[in-house]
Amino acid sequence: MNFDQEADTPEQALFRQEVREWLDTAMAGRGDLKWSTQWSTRGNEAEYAFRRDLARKLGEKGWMFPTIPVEYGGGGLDVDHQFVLEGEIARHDLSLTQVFYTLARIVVPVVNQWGNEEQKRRILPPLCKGEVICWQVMTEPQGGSDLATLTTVAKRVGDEYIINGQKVMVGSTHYPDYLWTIVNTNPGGERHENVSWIYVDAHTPGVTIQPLPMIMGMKNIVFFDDVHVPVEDLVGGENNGWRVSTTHLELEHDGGGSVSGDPAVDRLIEYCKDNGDSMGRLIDQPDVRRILADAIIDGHVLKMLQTRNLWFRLQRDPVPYGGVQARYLRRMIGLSNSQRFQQILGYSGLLKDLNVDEATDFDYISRRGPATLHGGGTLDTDRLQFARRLGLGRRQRESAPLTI
Amino acid sequence: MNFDQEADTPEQALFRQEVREWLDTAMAGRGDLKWSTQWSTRGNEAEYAFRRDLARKLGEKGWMFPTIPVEYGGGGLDVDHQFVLEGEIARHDLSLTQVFYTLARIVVPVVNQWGNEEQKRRILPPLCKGEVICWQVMTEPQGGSDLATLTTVAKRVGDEYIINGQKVMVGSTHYPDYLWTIVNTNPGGERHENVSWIYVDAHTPGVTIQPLPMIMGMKNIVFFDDVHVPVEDLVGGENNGWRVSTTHLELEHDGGGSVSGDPAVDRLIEYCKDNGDSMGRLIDQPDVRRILADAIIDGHVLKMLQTRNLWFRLQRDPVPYGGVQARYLRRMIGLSNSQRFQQILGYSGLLKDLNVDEATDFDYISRRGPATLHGGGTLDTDRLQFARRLGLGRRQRESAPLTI
Amino acid sequence: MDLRFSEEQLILRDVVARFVQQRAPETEVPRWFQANETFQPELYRQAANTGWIGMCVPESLGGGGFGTMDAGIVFEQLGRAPVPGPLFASSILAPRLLTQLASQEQQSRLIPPTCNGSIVWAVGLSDSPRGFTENDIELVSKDAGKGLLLTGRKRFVHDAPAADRLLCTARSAQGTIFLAVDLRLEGVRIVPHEGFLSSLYDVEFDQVEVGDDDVISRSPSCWHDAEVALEVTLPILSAYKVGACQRVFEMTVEYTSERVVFGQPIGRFQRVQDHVVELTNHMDAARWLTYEALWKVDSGRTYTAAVHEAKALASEAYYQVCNYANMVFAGPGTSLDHPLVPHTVTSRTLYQFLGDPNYHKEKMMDVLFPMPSS
Amino acid sequence: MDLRFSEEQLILRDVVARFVQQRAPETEVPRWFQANETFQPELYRQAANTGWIGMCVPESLGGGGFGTMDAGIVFEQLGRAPVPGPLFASSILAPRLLTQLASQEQQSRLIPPTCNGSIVWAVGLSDSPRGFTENDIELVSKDAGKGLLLTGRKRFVHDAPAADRLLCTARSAQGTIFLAVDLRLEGVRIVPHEGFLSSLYDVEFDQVEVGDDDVISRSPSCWHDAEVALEVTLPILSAYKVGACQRVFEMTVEYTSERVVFGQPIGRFQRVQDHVVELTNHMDAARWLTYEALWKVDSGRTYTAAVHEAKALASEAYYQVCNYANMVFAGPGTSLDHPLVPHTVTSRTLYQFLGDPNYHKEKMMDVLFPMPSS
Repeated sequence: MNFDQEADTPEQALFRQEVREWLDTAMAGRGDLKWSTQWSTRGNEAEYAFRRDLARKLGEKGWMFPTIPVEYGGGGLDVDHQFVLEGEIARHDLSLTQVFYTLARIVVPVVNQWGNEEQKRRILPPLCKGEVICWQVMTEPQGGSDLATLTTVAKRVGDEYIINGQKVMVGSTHYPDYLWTIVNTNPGGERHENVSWIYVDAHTPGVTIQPLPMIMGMKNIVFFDDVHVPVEDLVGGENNGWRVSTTHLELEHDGGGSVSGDPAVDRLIEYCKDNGDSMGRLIDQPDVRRILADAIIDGHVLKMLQTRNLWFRLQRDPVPYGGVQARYLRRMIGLSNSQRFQQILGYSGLLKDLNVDEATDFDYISRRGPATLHGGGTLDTDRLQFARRLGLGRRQRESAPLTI
Repeated sequence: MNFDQEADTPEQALFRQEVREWLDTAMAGRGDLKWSTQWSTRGNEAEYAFRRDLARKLGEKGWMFPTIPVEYGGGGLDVDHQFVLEGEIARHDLSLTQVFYTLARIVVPVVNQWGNEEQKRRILPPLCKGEVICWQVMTEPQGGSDLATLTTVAKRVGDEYIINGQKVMVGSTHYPDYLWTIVNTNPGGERHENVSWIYVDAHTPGVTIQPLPMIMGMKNIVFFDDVHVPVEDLVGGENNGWRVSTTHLELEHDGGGSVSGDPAVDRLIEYCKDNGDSMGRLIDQPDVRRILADAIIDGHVLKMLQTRNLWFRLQRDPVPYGGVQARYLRRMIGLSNSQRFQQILGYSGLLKDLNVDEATDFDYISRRGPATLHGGGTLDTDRLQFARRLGLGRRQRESAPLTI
Repeated sequence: MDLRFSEEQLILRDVVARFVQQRAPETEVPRWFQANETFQPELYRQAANTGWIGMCVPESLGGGGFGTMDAGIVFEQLGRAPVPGPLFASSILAPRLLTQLASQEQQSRLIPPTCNGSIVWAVGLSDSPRGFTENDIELVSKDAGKGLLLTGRKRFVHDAPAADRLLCTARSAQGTIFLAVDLRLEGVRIVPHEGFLSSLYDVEFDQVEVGDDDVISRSPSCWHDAEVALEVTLPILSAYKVGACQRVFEMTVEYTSERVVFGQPIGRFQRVQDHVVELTNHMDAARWLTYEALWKVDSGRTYTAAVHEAKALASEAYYQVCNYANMVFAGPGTSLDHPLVPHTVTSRTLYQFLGDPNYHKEKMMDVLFPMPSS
Repeated sequence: MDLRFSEEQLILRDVVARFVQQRAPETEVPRWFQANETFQPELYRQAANTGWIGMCVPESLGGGGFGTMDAGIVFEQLGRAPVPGPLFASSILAPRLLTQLASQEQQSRLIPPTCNGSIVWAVGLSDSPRGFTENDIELVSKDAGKGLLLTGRKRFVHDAPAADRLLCTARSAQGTIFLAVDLRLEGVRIVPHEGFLSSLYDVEFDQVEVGDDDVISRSPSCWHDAEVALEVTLPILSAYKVGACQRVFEMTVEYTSERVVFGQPIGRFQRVQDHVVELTNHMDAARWLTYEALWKVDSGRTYTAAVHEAKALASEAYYQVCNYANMVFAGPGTSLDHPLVPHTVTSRTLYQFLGDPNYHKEKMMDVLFPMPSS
């Protein structure tokens, strides 16, 4: 075994040097991004502008989606390059596939796998190059964890689908160029055999977006009222959407893996070194050390399991339950950490204001606890999926779909 | 509200004085019993002899089952007396209904409720007077949590039932006089409509008892090979056993309530006051205090909820989910405490030997953690029952059967 | 033993319950929290008219002369909404501290108008974000002519903009003192905190002059005396949290029957059941230890360990009850117009108020097993 | 990066796995534990013959010259049974301490016979039941003529009756010393502990005379040196626990498919699934942090924080994995002839061995964030 992420082949070493230098230049002066995870719904416009610009620059070099063929907007590189890129951007506490908040990280591999040649050439390049924002638009009010009960209907009329329905709790503060959505294309059909994925221009008449404030930040409701979409934008075949979903959900359920850690814990450590009270520096107080130790260990575990997921995925040998395990742990650790951070910081752990105790982003940790218990399924469906992948009570364990 | 257990009516006060004096005499010199909970399977014969004797004396006065009519061997007293008796014996860290290990605590109320007059007059007195040991004999190897899948069959032939089958994980080191068992009286019948309770003389030919060592101590396997039992010993009606079970299970699932606490935590506190290491007395060490606080609070909560259960039961207004809540918490706290005790005591928390660190009984706390996760159902069935009593996802919440 | 409320207490409970339903309906409360309008003057006035402000104050000082258990009953119902604002500070906390620390003259001057609602209080004791300690007080008081000059800040003061006066600590050359400062004085600035919290403020003092008559105590033991005085208020605050847990429990149980997924009410799923089971256990633990602590105070029992225990448990319960409810409600429960959100936010904010669970557990242990040095 | 074992390591793993299946089958191991026959001399002899005793010892001293990761692979497989007895003490612990503390002469005299299996070791360092501390050593050594006189006891020594020699600490006038005492000397008494534990003993010394050549170290820093020397052994012990977790995981998953209740394999019930989910998470956390720690040792990285972290996590994981397995197996899993029982007992016993999880977390924090005073 070798846990050294930088144990490079000569070719990788050269590439790493190139990437590192490029990133050092691109990220110069933006050390503050280090502490700014999960900012997507927080509306920091200056930061957003920087990130979009960074994404465009990365996309131009083919580094946003290194293994996607050049003709689809990717880098045409191999997994060795991808691994280097993942590691190098993680050094800046960013994640390659979520440089800015767009669902391209999921949509690109799915379209690459299930789209036809025309769709790949048309849809993928702007996504790969970071030029457009795409929202994932799945959840319906009655649906929740039960994705298959779709009531948003796309009716085929001539060369178009006409979409009517409503999706909730989607997107962020930054409005989309495209909507990647799943619809019912055969209301009378069998469950799981009546759904399809469709890539909708968000500016099509009939699309209305209404803000929906939630504790983790701004989400939205998307209404479809007689939205006409060309049939060419249906991806993966009519009524074949449930099979397409396996690729989609594997990626949404953290099956992609990553080598980035949780900068929030690092931030907490820095804070505890720099701040104190009448009992001394926080970092020297026994109860702080005890609670912090658990946060550090959990963070280390999560990072290791996510790294494992990434590495084995790139070997095309994914850990069957790896993605959903990481996702479940990420949420449970998020919930634990929201309390741990408060136990260590007290009231300051609830604060947002940059000028108060320099505790920026800590309130987000606190919000994130309850706020990440849903989204793409609940804790309960995570564990359901986990059990299927372990094969509990079944003849056969469900395998992980290849996503690369 | 009044939480004072000794806020007596004048009549209660007189009775309390009588009971207290009687118990002080009966318990004289046996302060050691205070630390000796859950001893039933441990084979301390001197202690067992004392307890049996105490039970006979209590039974003679009608104090083992105070509210059972005198003609059935009880005290013919009312719930006010029972409450006094519960409280007084709890002062010695014993529990009225389990002075010695017999399932009379469950069997007596069930027979009192479901038995006919003849059965009550015959079966109850020796149980109420502590003269006989009765084991509860329910679990079958294939059954586990699924009690209704009984394969022990009682076939009626003339005036007798002939029983064949096997029960596991029952009893203790002290062999029984009677077996209180549930059998299948109609193998072809509908599930839940084919079972019956029967009170079997343990010395009947065909009954074989084989020891089954388990981590919490000695349990047994009971084999029934053509055991002939008179039809008069079937209690509650043929094939009516599932309804009888509601009363039985309510009591087995801690629905009875009690006012006794967990002497093990008191014992731990004493130990921490009296012992130490190079860091000082255990009780003065911050990590010990932190862990101990949680054990104390959990113990207090459990005691309060059990007291609540007892008090409302005696008011004939039982808390629907109260019994199973106490039982579930008792088990989960037992599991937590097994680790807490070890965290505080280290290796000493695993020891049995009286002469080593005077840590008698601590190994039992440690065994009890995993060992009490089953027996009369698992944690999982506890929570199932809890949910039914809360009415989750149902039109109607299941009510608690009256047990007094 | 009697584990039921008395007839009078049941009537009191029902009156408050109706008040809460009418004046703080679940359709409205989330909006108050979103708009940061957590002080509702009209609701406060009505509560004062009904006699709930200063209800535990002796009748001779304009109060209701109610028992601690009665106050617990009232606050349990208020917690259901949760009714936000300075009711606890004005009704319970300030009168209690004043009757323990202030002079007779000050009590006569300040307490009756508190009870009739014409003085609304905020309270600022410890300035530590994380502890409840005397050593971290940030407000500094200097002698100046006939009065005092205040500089610095009181931190994490609940509902400060709603208050007329701030009952607070300051550091002086002689040690900790207690003051009752008029918040409309020049140099006082109220700065809101933003975050995942409800109605928290810093109160900044820039060379604020106050008169000697606003000094509530200069006693060398005043911090300690205040700590002791606070003890009886803790289970009332715990009762508020118990009521909150109860309401979250009810809405969650209801949802498990209404909400259908995969063709079944979600209450049929074992995982959903388990969330509710743990929620219920936290609620009942907090409930019964709180009731017992209230009873201990009223019945003259030794209560110090019990009130700290109840406070620790109720704070933890409210926090975890909201977590489990969030697991059941998932997405919808995090939409800002959902009635769970005010509870989730309040459970976090009150987790710290007057000391967090770890602080109160330590206090409990210090009472039960004093350290050799203390 | 490469998260797979090498070809050679896979072969080593399979050889040990076969050995464990044949020599410590699950049908036998529970009986060993019941009968307290946790030392299996024949199994030990075979392990020695195969070269696993002292496998990390340099070849010049009769060892195998294997890496730490290799030792982890061997012990991971041994943990599956779990193979009990003094393999870890003799194979890893004693040689490691001797190579760090003992003189060249002592090393040449003691280590080669250890590697070929003719000296079996027990190790007794701290005598505290709950800590891993130098200050609680109970064995007292006094100078006597040409040697030492030992009085007192070494506490909680694993597998003492199986051993020929005890590598242990004692208190002397000059401070802590390390000894290698022949356990067959007159005055030595081995006293078994009874309880929920496996193979624990006190070794009592009544005026036992030992020669100077049995003194391994009198260095004033010997305790500290030993602590440092122990670091590389911790992830090997952790690997043993990881293997144990893996086997418990496998038997539990298998049982969820075989066992039918209410007409279904229990693995279809959400509650049963959740027990296995948590079990798996504990196992994988322990596994990957252990592998990383082993790699850090072998690859010359800074490893101190990592080995303490892995030890804390693996001990906790083994404990909790057994708890979750008990929830799934319920009654049958507590019958003394069930293969889960040796694991449950071992998880408790090893929880303490060389320091419990809280101790190792503190050590980790002390390395990462040294206290100002230290």
